[in-house]
Amino acid sequence: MSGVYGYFPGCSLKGTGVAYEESLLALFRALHLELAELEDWNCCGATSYMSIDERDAFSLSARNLTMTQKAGHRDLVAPCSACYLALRKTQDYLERYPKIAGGNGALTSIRAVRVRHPLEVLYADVGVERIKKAIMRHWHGGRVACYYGCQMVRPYSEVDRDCDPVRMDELLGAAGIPTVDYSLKTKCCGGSLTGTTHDVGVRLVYILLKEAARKGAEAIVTVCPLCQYNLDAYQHEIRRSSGERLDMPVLYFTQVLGWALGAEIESLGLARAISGRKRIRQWFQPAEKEAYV
Amino acid sequence: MQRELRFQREADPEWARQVSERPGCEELYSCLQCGACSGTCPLSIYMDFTPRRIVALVREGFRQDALSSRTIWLCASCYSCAVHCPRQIHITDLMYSLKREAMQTHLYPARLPIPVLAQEFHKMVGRRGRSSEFWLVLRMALRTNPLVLLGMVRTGWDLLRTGRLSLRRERIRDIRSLYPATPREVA
Amino acid sequence: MSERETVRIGVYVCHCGTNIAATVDVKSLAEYAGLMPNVVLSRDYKYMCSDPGQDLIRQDIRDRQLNRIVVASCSPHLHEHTFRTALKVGGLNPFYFHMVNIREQASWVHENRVQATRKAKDLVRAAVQRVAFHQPLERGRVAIQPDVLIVGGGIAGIHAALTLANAGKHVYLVEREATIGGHMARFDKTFPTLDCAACILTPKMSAVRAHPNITLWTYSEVTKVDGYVGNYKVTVLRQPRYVDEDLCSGCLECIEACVYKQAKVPDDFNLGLSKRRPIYIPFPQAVPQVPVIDPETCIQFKSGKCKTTCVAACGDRHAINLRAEAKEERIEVGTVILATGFQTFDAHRVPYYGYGKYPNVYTALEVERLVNASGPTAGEVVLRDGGRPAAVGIVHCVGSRDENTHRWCSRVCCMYSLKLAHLIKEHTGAEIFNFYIDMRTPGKGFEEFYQKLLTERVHFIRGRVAEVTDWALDPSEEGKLVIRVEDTLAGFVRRIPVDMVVLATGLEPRTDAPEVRRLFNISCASEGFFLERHPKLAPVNTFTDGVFLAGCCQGPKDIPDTVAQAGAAAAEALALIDAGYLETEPNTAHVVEEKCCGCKTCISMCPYHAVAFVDEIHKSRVNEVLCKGCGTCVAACPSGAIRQNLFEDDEIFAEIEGVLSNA
Amino acid sequence: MPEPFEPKIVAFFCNWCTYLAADLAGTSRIKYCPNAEVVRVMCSGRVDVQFVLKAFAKGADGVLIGGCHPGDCHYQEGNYKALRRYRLLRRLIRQMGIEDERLRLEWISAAEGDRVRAVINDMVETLKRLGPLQKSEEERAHLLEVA
Repeated sequence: MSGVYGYFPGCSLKGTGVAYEESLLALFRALHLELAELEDWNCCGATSYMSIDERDAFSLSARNLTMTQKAGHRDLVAPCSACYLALRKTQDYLERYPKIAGGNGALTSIRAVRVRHPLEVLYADVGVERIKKAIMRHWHGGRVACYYGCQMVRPYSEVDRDCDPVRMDELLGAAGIPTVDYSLKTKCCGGSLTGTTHDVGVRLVYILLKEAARKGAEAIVTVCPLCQYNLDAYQHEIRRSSGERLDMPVLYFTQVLGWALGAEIESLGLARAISGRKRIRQWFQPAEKEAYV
Repeated sequence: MQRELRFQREADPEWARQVSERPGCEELYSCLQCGACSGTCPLSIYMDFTPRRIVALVREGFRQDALSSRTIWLCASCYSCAVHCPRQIHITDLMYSLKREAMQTHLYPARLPIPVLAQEFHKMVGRRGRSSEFWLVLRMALRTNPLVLLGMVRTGWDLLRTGRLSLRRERIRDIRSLYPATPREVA
Repeated sequence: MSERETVRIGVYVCHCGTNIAATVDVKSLAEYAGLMPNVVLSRDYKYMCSDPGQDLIRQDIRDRQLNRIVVASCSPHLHEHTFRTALKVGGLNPFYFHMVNIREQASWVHENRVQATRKAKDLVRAAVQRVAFHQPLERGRVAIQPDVLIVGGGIAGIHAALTLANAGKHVYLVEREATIGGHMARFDKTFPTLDCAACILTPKMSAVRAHPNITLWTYSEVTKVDGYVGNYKVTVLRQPRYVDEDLCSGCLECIEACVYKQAKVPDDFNLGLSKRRPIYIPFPQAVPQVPVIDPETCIQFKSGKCKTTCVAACGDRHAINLRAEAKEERIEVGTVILATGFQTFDAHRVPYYGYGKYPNVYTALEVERLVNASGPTAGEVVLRDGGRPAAVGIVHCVGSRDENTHRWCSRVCCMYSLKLAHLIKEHTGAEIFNFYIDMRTPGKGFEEFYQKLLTERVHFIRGRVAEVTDWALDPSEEGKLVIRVEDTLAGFVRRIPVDMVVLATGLEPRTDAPEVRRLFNISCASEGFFLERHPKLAPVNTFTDGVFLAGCCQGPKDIPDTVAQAGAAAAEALALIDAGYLETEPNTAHVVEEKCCGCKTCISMCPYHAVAFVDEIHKSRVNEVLCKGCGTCVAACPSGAIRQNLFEDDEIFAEIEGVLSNA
Repeated sequence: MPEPFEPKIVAFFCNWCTYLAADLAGTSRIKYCPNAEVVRVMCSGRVDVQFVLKAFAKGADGVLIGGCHPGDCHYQEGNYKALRRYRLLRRLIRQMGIEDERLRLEWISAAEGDRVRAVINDMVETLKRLGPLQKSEEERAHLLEVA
């Protein structure tokens, strides 16, 4: 293992998901893993692009994969589930369906690059045992619901099992963070529907939040910037329409693990949360109250 | 009252055959109509046809019905149907392929913001290589219903104050290398 | 000698209706064959295997003095025997024959008529060239030892054993578990008649035990099989049950006397729904009525510090022997019936149905035990917390008809689901929902039973259940299991809260089927069930002579079909035994002594020790009784001194040249 | 216009596994290239070195040997003998200037009808790429001599 991972942030991690990037970098630093951002990367195409043009959509990811190979990286870490899937699917489909490339040599599958999600990097390359040993802070927050979303586990069950994934629960468990049995852990958050067919999107978000609360979770931990955004940003609207005050913090797994592994609190982007800010402040106390183990 | 009858001449089995040759749709004809896709779909309850019925429509060649449905646009690509399908039909891919065709043939439902977002996204990424969330949402709202922007004020403010709303318009340096497969003029 | 007479070949091209004729131009094939050297006559005919087809061959042999026959039709595995018999009846040595497979290996696998016809011509040409070299051969005979081995003591093995034993044959019935009875012993009622499984099964079990012609070995497994049809040498390993079957009187006092006052060990027979002691009897009607001690949990075996109250309770019968050891039995049998059964699909493999996660999700087999009067709850259908279900969902096709698990339909689940629906409703009055993809009720009385259930107001919802979960979207769903499904007939998605979910798990081959298959030298089909010789015409035979199949080891089936198949397997065995001998293929090897240089290469080639070195003449010799006709020694002989009947070098060379001499 | 090259394959299939698999492909109506012609032998262990050389000498572009999977041989270990002979044969034909891809040994069980299709189609593709086995009369005679 070279120790250096190619890193594909994707558009969201430079915008609404900036806290994900901050905490991811902090977490990897704490684990002495190096992430090298891909030079001049382009958008993965997400789901929208595929709705317009198939070959172009695959070209987008093919460009990123080619550049990864040229940069000499064996692994490309994509924290956003949509980016992860777009890259992974491009590899798979260009190999399985040569007709997509239509004989164009520029669109060949880049099999040498391994597309990875950081959750899987932590689980496979670092491992639960090493995480356990590297714990620096005792968790004094409440129970959380691990929410895996859709595209990270489906259709490729390579990061984790497709309908009952457990790896985030295991990693958080290793860090001493209690998790609840969350039946909706792989149900869709609605993706971009909150922006297009708003009512439908918010309804999906509401169901996810409500069930997490019903199971006794005091926060939701996510692996994808879009999931985090959807669950975080519309809680005020839910309060207005249903009268239910959820105020549920929606965190990234990199934030809670980064905290447990002793990353600087300021580097985790915790202040960028919209909902549950008070609870976040209580849970992630500044240094003087830290109990090192 | 609306007539609910289909003449066989309205069906286009040749189109169905073509669809079945698209990537991911190969198993189209082996569908059992068991409804596992619709049952597991988080959005089927908002669709005009459940995913199972879309498969039935496509397989029997009812092109117009399938392509003008709201269903294909509501699909959020969560792939739940694809992993549940006992015949391993990649229904998500089928939906994508129908979206593309609906787009090309202008059969998509008017005033539905989802196809508009897709178009704007495609345009933006095509020109700049990256998407910028703020500008994307703005353009979509302006093209569909500018009034929705009012409802977004609160969320926008939340994002702005937490430093999550970037007004920068991102672009990549080497825009020419974006589409080696389909050479084109770059705007 | 055949070299001196003129070779006169007749070629017959079969249409097989349109099976061949649609893809291969049979007319032009027959014409083409007619022009080949030595071919006296060439015909095409609609169905060569029919009586008129065979008559044609017989007449032509007589009228046209044919002395070699080539038939181009289906696979030799199907009709080689038929045509050889026709030759024999026609007065010709049956091995002056070669068959060309232009159906399975040409017309059915190719689409282009020109190419398929060309291939068929090549194959016929090869056969014509080959058959000229054929020699007259005589079949050997092997005597059939009249004893029969039956592996598996479920309803199939029991029925076959009784049939054979009643016909006066001696049967060794080997069962792995401590009792015979198999899956059927776990069932409560049987569909569609609702007669009680125990009432019809246990008398047969007792009859097995009592029958003088049956040697019953439970807790035993076949570990080795040598020999061949008529003369199999079988080793059976009998695990110690630590209670002597001959000395035990079946009083069961030892069980009561066990130092474990509370049963603590999950009871396999009840699928863990109840507990048993380390010394136990699987169920009250078990055969033999002899307890068994499980050394994994017995204190005496674990620590040696038990008061062994069981031994004391047994008293001067001295049936309990804690030092008993496994014993090997060696038997010789002429025929074997495999009735090793099935296992149910492991519901953990479909996690979205919550089995193992939600306590009130059950498999159908578990519910069989719950509704059974002698089951863990004495027939009360209660949930794991003791409550009674008010609504029950039965999910069909779990592990069936699904590319992600098993592709096949398990055939029995629709009917047993109907039966369970009826029984649960009868026992609890609960609201029952059946979720099915297609209802399959094609047996005698099955459809009528379905109709009965419909009028009993059981719900039938057509849709494959997407998930069973505990998340509540509505207050009415709190604390319930929610089944989410598209009601494909109503056309919308439904959420149905229930208290109990029954998973109708399918039938699959046993995990160790591949080992059993190797042991008995038979094949498995792609699903893993044992492969029958022909799906229609030889459904209980295998490709190994003398080994027959009965029951679900060959594929999922219900009890009536299993019993019918067991009877058929017994009849096949009886037919062999009563004939007293089986004619063998003459394709054995023999050494041409003049050519043998005595290098002994062949000796090590033969796994059957059929080739021996004769020191006096310093040459090898093949024992044709032991030779099974693989031809490996023939290919290995460096001086070409070994020949194989029917697969002579000359014959195969002629065939190779034949397929390649395309003009 | 010259006809496109259609390779000719002689396939030696064992009676108990691969021949049955080919029958199964038939009953399952699996379609595959018509270039392979089957010579049935009781066991892949019967396939003599001479058979293979003879086939090449007489104009085969490829030779396929099909046997039971290791451990599954109807005659216990004939397929292992076939494997040993096959390795030798590959070396031998290479020395004689025949690409060793033209000879192939495959384990195909009675259940694997679809594998018959896959193997034959794949081999046809390989042989099309290699082109016809071009041997002078002299070379062919030499092959026969060795055989």
